Amino acid sequence: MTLDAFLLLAAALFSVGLYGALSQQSIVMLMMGLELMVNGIVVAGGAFWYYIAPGAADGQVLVLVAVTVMALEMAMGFAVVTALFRARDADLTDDAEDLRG
Amino acid sequence: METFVAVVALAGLGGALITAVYALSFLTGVRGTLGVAPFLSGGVPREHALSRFHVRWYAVTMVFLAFDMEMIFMYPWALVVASMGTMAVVEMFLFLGLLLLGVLYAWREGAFRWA
Amino acid sequence: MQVAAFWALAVTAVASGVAVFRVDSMARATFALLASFLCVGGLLLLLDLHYLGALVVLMMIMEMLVMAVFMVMYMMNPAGLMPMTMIHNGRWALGISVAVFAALAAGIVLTPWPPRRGAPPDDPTYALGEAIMGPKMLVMMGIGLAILATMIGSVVLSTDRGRYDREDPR
Amino acid sequence: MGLTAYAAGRPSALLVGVPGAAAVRLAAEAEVRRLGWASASSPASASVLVVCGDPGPSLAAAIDAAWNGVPSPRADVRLSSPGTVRAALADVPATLADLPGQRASAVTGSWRPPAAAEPEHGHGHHMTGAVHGLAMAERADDRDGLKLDVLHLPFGPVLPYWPDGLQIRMAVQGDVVQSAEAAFLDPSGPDFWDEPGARRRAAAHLDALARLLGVAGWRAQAERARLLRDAALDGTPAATLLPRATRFARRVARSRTLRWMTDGLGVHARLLARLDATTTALAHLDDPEPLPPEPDVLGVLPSLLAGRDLAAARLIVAALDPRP
Amino acid sequence: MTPVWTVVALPVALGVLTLLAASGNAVLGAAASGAPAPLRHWDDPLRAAARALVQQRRRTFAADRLLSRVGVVTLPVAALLAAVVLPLGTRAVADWSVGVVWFNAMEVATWAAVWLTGWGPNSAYALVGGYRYLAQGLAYELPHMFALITVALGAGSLNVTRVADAQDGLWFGVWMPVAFAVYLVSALAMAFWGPLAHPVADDVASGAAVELDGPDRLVFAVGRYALLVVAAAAAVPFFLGGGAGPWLPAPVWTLVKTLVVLGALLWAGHRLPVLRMDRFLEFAWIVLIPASLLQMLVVALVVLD
Repeated sequence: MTLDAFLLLAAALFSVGLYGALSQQSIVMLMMGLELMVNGIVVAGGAFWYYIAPGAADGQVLVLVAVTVMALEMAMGFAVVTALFRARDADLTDDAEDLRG
Repeated sequence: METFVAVVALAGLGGALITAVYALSFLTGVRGTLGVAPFLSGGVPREHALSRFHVRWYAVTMVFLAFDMEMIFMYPWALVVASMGTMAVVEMFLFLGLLLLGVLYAWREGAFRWA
Repeated sequence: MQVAAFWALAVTAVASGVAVFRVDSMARATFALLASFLCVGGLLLLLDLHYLGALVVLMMIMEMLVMAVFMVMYMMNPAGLMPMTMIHNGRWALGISVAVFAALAAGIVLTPWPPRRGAPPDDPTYALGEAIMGPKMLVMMGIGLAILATMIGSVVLSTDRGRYDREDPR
Repeated sequence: MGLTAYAAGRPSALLVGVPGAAAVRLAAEAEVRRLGWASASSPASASVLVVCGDPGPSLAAAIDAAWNGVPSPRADVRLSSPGTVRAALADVPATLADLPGQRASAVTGSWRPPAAAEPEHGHGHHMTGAVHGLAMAERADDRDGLKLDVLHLPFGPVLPYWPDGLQIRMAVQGDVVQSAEAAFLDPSGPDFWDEPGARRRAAAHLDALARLLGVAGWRAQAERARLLRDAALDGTPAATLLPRATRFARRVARSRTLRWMTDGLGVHARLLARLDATTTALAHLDDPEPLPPEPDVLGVLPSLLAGRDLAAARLIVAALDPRP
Repeated sequence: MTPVWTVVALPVALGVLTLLAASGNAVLGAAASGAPAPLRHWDDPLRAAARALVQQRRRTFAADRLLSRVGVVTLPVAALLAAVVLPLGTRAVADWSVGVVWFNAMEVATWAAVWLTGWGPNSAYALVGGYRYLAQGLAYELPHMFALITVALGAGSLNVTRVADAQDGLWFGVWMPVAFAVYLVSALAMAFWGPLAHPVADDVASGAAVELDGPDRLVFAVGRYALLVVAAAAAVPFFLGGGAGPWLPAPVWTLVKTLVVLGALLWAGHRLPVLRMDRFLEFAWIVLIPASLLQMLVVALVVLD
């Protein structure tokens, strides 16, 4: 129950999410990877609040912002996937790389 | 007794009761599992039901996700209104006004209708 | 007692996080991710952040159900009945994520974390409420605008028929 | 075993009506109500399958498909005439309670989809994309611009609050009906409801009202409609029948929630029309006018159902209440 | 710290009230539909439980048994865990400072329960029923949250016992009528009961519960009735002043008020047809949310002075 243990857990969740985000072909699965990464951030935020600065509520606000960012990212991600699916009838990341240089 | 120990004990008790129901059904019930077709009022299924289900209210889910994030701020706000006075109330209802604008826009765009 | 709870929740969180990308059925992947979030909610409860723990459980169940709806709607074989892999450049991704984990772990173990300043207040939720309504008010307003932008953006992107071509005016 | 006998004491009945044999169904419903049995809405929760009448070949096939879904201890009751109903249902608890017999006759095989069950002759027959013998759903265009999977759902004969013997095959994407075809499974000869008489006419309307209220989820009023129907048929004098009927009609017509749910589909107008027809029929019990022949409902049904979601589609079918 | 008697009293009380709700509903249903001798239906739930226990196990073709089992088991456990924060008279099992948020989190778990029960058996009617519950959740959840926040605002605390004690002057149900009405609607929606039983309605042959075999059906039904009991029991500390009352001791008052609210919810089940989600959802977003926000503004102004 030390700070390092919590941060290692956060790092583990972050890297599992990173693996998922990099390796998955479907945009929706890629978003699952992003969710897992933000999950790691939430753990880190809570641990920093408890072990480093419990006096101020900044750690808690960070966790709130992380949870909100995750939800808004999900909403926008699904909107993009729906628009893409309607326009191009596929949700694979390979088809969605028009912006690539 | 520690509170979360009591809660975990209650959850365990619930689980134990449920396993007891399944065990009792194994003892008193007729043996052997009946493999059946899904019930289609007498018809035969032509394909797996587990398919890409075209949900007609997907626009509502996105507006719900966004609107729901405002709940996060309202629970702590409810605690501090008594001590922080009108400033907190004005702030929160400005925040709510923003979000109701979004709901109004979604309604006008027909997001709450079945697509 | 708390240490045992911590390790149990931590191992389940990472295991279900890995399971998200191992299972075939999309519904099972979503609920593995939900299990990982519930463990993180439990961990926050262990850290005396009662409000944030209950909040993560509450918000994540709803979000994962919405996630399951979209996973099932857009994925090729939602119930995993046909075994197929949707992975591209798996090896390369594994390499990068292991490297990132090693770097982070080294950073965590090596840096001398500062000692704790101040004691946790008796009611962290009250402290959070005061912070949001006071010094952190800009955070809330900023997020409010972001939420409004998301609502309008997601409705614009996702709805096919807008207000002009209402099919059955009711 | 005490538990099996106790369970068999009040079984859960799944009633299947046969077109043309409505009299048997009415007698069976009255008997089930008298015995206080539970009414099942699907084979999983049923312990006795009651077939009211002699089904034709395709209806019998659908009934067998439902019968295979009923787990044992189970009983299959075939009723051919209203007279035999009381005796046949009386010995159902005995068959359900005899555990050794049920254990012997219990089926434990697993269902195989028909296509896969046939022997594969050559490779031509291999179904593309079949998984465990059943195809994956195919995609189709949709008014919403998203090409997603279509399920082919037959709303067939064995369903609660469903016209006897009707089967509607719907192609459904999500829960919106894309296309539908309606047909009666082996429509037989003269219908029970066609005989002249105001009582028979009122009973026909009440039977349709019961189905509509059941589909709208108001089970209490649906049962009251059935009680009124049975009272109308077995000769209750108008003095007691009319006040009960007007009270029932007023409560159903005045329900704002029902109007809110059935507005805009043409269902509420038809509901009010049927209520008026019932009360006028009961007011003039002597006139021998039979039920007016239905316009071709089956022909117009598919166009009405396309584009509606499943709940609205069921309400429309119950409001039109096609008869063979 | 939790006194041990509450840990024993909660499951016993929940079990007894669940059985009472089930048999009360059977008798009420028989009476409302004019069946002969409605009182003999008091043991219908026991007969149904016996039928479920003697029934042969049943598996649909290519079903996802793990998920459907998780869905069925989650329902009663969520009801039990939601009841953990409710005061049994004076003392709750878990007197947490965020009891209201925990109650809300546990009843949201029913979303996962019913969707999984619908998704599991690979059957079209069940799938449609499961998705209907998500549409219902999207409709009732936000007004429900606003009602709970209005209660917390009025009491200035998220602890359920303190919310109950804050109503010694005037019950919240009296001066927060809109929040109370919205809460009762969401109590019905939580347990998918009565007018909000669209996910298990008869028009798709009992929707999400169509393929449930013996013990699954029993656990699902017990979970559903337990949820209805917990929703009714939660209305007591939130809106009806908890255990406060003139002559009788606190636990008896809590029981009486719970039974009154439970009776009202059961009666509403037989008095109204089922609401279809495509019409209720638009109504909930356009009417219920602004109404509960106005209610919250009024309560905020009252709390300020």
